Amino acid sequence: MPKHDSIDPELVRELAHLVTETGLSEIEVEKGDLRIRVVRRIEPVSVQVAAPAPVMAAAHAPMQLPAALAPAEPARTEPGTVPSPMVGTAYLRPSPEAKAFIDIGSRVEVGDKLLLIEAMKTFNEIVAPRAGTVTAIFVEDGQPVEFGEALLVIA
Amino acid sequence: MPKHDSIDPELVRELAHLVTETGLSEIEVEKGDLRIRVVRRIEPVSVQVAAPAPVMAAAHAPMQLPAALAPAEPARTEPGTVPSPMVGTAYLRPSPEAKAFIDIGSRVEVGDKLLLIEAMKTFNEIVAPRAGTVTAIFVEDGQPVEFGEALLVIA
Amino acid sequence: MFDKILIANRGEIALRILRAAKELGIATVAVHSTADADAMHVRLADESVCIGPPAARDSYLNIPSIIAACEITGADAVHPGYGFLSENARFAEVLAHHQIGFIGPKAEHIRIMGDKIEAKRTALRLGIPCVPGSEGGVETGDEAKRVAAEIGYPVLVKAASGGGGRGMKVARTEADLDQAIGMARSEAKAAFGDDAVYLEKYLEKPRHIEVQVLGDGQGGAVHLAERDCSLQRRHQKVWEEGGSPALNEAMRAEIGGICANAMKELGYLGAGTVEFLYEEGRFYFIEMNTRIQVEHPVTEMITGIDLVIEQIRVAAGAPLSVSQSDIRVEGHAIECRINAEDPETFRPSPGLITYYHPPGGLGVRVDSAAFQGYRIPPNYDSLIGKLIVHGRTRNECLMRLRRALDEFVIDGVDTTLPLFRALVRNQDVQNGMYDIHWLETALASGGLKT
Amino acid sequence: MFDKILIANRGEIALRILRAAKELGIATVAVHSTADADAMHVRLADESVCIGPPAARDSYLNIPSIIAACEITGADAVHPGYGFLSENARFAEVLAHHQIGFIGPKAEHIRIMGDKIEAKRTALRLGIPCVPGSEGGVETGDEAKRVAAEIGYPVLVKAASGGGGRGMKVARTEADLDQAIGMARSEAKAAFGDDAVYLEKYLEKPRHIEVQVLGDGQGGAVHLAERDCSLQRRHQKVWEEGGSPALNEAMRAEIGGICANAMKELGYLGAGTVEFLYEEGRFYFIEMNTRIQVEHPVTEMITGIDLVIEQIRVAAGAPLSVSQSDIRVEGHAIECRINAEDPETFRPSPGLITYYHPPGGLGVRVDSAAFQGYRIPPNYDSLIGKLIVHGRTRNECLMRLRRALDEFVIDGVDTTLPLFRALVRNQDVQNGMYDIHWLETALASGGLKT
Repeated sequence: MPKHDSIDPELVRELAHLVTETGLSEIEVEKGDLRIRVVRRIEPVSVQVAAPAPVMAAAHAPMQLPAALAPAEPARTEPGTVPSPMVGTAYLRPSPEAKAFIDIGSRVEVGDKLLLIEAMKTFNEIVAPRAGTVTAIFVEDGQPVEFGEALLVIA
Repeated sequence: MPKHDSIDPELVRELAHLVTETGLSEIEVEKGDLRIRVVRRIEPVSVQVAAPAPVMAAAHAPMQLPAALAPAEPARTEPGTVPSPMVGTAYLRPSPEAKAFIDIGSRVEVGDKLLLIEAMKTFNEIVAPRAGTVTAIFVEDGQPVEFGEALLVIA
Repeated sequence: MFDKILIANRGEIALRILRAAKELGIATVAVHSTADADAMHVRLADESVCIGPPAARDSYLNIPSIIAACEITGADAVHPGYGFLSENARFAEVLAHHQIGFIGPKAEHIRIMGDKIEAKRTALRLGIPCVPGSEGGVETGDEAKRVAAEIGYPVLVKAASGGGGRGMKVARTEADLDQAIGMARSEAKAAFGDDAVYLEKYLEKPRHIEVQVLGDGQGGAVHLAERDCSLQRRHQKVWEEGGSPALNEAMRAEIGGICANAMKELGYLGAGTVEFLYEEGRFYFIEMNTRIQVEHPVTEMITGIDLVIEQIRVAAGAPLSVSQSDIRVEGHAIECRINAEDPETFRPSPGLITYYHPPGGLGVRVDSAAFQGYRIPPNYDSLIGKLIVHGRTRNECLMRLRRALDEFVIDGVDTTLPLFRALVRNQDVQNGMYDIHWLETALASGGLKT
Repeated sequence: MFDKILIANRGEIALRILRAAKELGIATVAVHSTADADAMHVRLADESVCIGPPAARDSYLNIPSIIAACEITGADAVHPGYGFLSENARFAEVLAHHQIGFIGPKAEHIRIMGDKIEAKRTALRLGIPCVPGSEGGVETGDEAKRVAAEIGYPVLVKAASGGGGRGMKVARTEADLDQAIGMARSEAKAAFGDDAVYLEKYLEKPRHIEVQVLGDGQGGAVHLAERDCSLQRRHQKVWEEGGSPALNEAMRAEIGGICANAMKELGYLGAGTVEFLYEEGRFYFIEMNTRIQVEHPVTEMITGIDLVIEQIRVAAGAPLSVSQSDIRVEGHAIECRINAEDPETFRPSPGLITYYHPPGGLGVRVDSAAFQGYRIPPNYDSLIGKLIVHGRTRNECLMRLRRALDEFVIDGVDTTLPLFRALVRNQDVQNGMYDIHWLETALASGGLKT
């Protein structure tokens, strides 16, 4: 009887390397009830994800242009993600000595302060758009953030 | 019982190279319960319309470049086609008043004269490479021909 | 010199600025809206920052966001390109307040040239020729005749409170003048409740000729000859060339000298363009643009001078790297603005570029942020590239432009390439015989069927 | 002027010639092998004719086929490009016999310069400096010392019947001379059965510098300054620039003047290149190429003169369009030969180009027949494009080249782009401190890891 562990990861790995080695975009094999499909998206072009919020690009090496022409990576989009409404520097606490507004596991209500974003010497309060529990915080204290960058998740 | 290792990676690799070598975008093979599909996404180039035979290009309109960048079409390849072995001007008869060497329906033996091709004031005899019946003549008397251009068909 | 420049723009000019910065060894920061995340200059920049959603007011026009992007990246100067914040004096001031360099003119000069009345007053003071007129209103018929005789017929009678063409009449001879004034007065009275009128010289078939200037804000200023931008559609330049087919060496030197001297006197800093209408040997000031212009490559091709590099240098406090005598006009250059538009209806055609192949070879330059696989967003203007061609003579330039246009392939969207292929083959264009109305007329008459 | 030019070549030079013909308004015929049916110049030509199978001897070198293609298309002139039939005197004669113009030199000059001994004899007669030597063999040790003192140490002792480096010894001082002659004689005797030796000046670290000339065959001839092509690998030029970092204005004018005068005296017709080794302020003639060269764009960029257009004009009987005083060297240009090869092993990499995006902007020229979707055939050389960059100074040119190389994208095949990205960042290259051995040494030492 077919068991899932009868799928040999080595075969999948081999196919995966093959798809890259040969410059293909897709390989599919089927044998009996076993079916393996490996896909590599190559064309910079064909994948037009709706306006991803690119994380700040770390200094592109000048020679990596071909790679640079690949599409920017899609932003984190877990449900409950709170994106940054502005560019600036994120702060997790009201002052260096104070404790953080929130921690992972914090229960927040709509309007609760989550963090501050400083831009042009002004500290802007970012408040909870929904009630729930903070399950992830993506930024560190003092970290620069872009518009649309995922700050945290309220689940 | 089907075993996954009955999928031969070498066969997949061969197909993968085939898809690239042939300029195709997809090959799918199926044999019994084995099915292999390899896909190469080529993009703009992917529209490989079978273009017209590169018979001498009649003055390209300068603005039709996008179309001009489509791949040149394969030459006529009916079985029995006799291609021109040289560039020159084809003549169907030995002299302007004489009758043609062959007509459609003519029965020819190997070595029979089919037509003349003039190049550099020299008339080169083109003879039948095989025996059979002339079923098509693609050139007219006095017509310029390219290397490889289909002259006629001996079926 | 600056260490890191933030490019507060998008499209081909953002790439243009990036190239100049790279050639100076200066690090670059690309700021962009979410619609431009995949843009070429974003990919080529050392760093990039997403500053807002597609709407320009929330991204490319959002001063706080751009300042914040400077702060988080440590950029020490901003190049605003053209459009957007490039002629916003307040932006220049905010940057100064944050100790960030603005690669553009002094705020006061942006402000002066942004105000039509102040600009004309300044131009007159600096000796730049303006459209002659009655200065104030004309009261009597005799006064009108005297003024009209001074400025020369035809004259335009304009309502002092006017606008939108109402209360405007042309008098071609002195015999027409009384009637024209009467009609203008009644129309003005009816429309604006004020029958005051004034006179101005009327230009029937002017060319648009503009002089490129460059100043170091320290009293150094040069001109880099002129560009002829008469081929326009709805006040949008379509085809620009330099030198103008209408000018000779002496005229070029004269108007150029006037502009360079004016900029010296003004203490102008950076690149600028003094725009004129030109008719029958005379120049009439329209306005001055205090920024780099779309058509600046025309000037670069005939002078060999990289205007964006010069902008950066003088903004950093360096004196001009060239003096007037160093600047030699060599040959002729033409620029075609290639828009993603239907070449006949001019309907914008955003979307995916499925094939892109620019022309190459001697004397051919392409400034474009387009590439195969680029999706032109629908949120901004439709300029996707500029083809600039240089030749030793205008004729060589035209022949080269023709062959370059025939090599250019952009598939997937409509472009204005076919319009340029028709223009380069047009007799009037070949003869340089056109004015600012020529293109609209030719298009309306169907004479440029692509 | 010609009405229709047949382009008897392929690849980037075929496209280059096509561009020149189009700019002159001359119709074009592309001839091609079956392997090149999809080539860009074939698609852009007014007419095309397939002349044979991939093997060059059956197509691009097949004179009867090319003449037949002229006959059936009515072409009245042939441009041979470089390589293939470009320096084949018989081809020029066959064309003349068929009343078809040959866009190249007179057959006699091709023949003279194709024969090494005849070429050197002619060069000497025309006053072009050659490698000094003993003319004939040296018999005695005293004679050798006298000759060596005349030409200066180090000297090379060469077997009269020699070849392949055997029977060749270097004497660095007079003290070494006897021993060097002795060893050379024994080696020569053993290898060729002839112990006759002669002396020649030995160049240890020469540069390869060549002078571009242009003649109208009517006594008019000019030089267009020099190119430095010292960066070579296996005698293949890799990077060419003009002017040479080793020459100054006076040296340029002097060697250029010598070449131009020689061409005047010879009555040379068309474009040509006089190649020299250069060491310590002196030039030594190597050979003359009687055709357009791969690296001709370097000269076009610094002079603004279209060499292929000039070739066509003078072949059609026109006098030169420029005199020596019209030719001004402006700025600096560098060409990189981009080959479809592994940038470290130089193994050819034919195949499908899956993405192609050339750089653009001011001062950047790309001469390439490549495009996305082009399949590089395995039958010919691996040159797929040339990137030529111009700047007002060598430094501006280097910075521009660096940014242009970083923008260039060719995917699907290996290319030598990474090698150039390493070269433009190399200190010796930046300083212009290199000779003809530099690149091989740098590659061998791993100092150019891409």
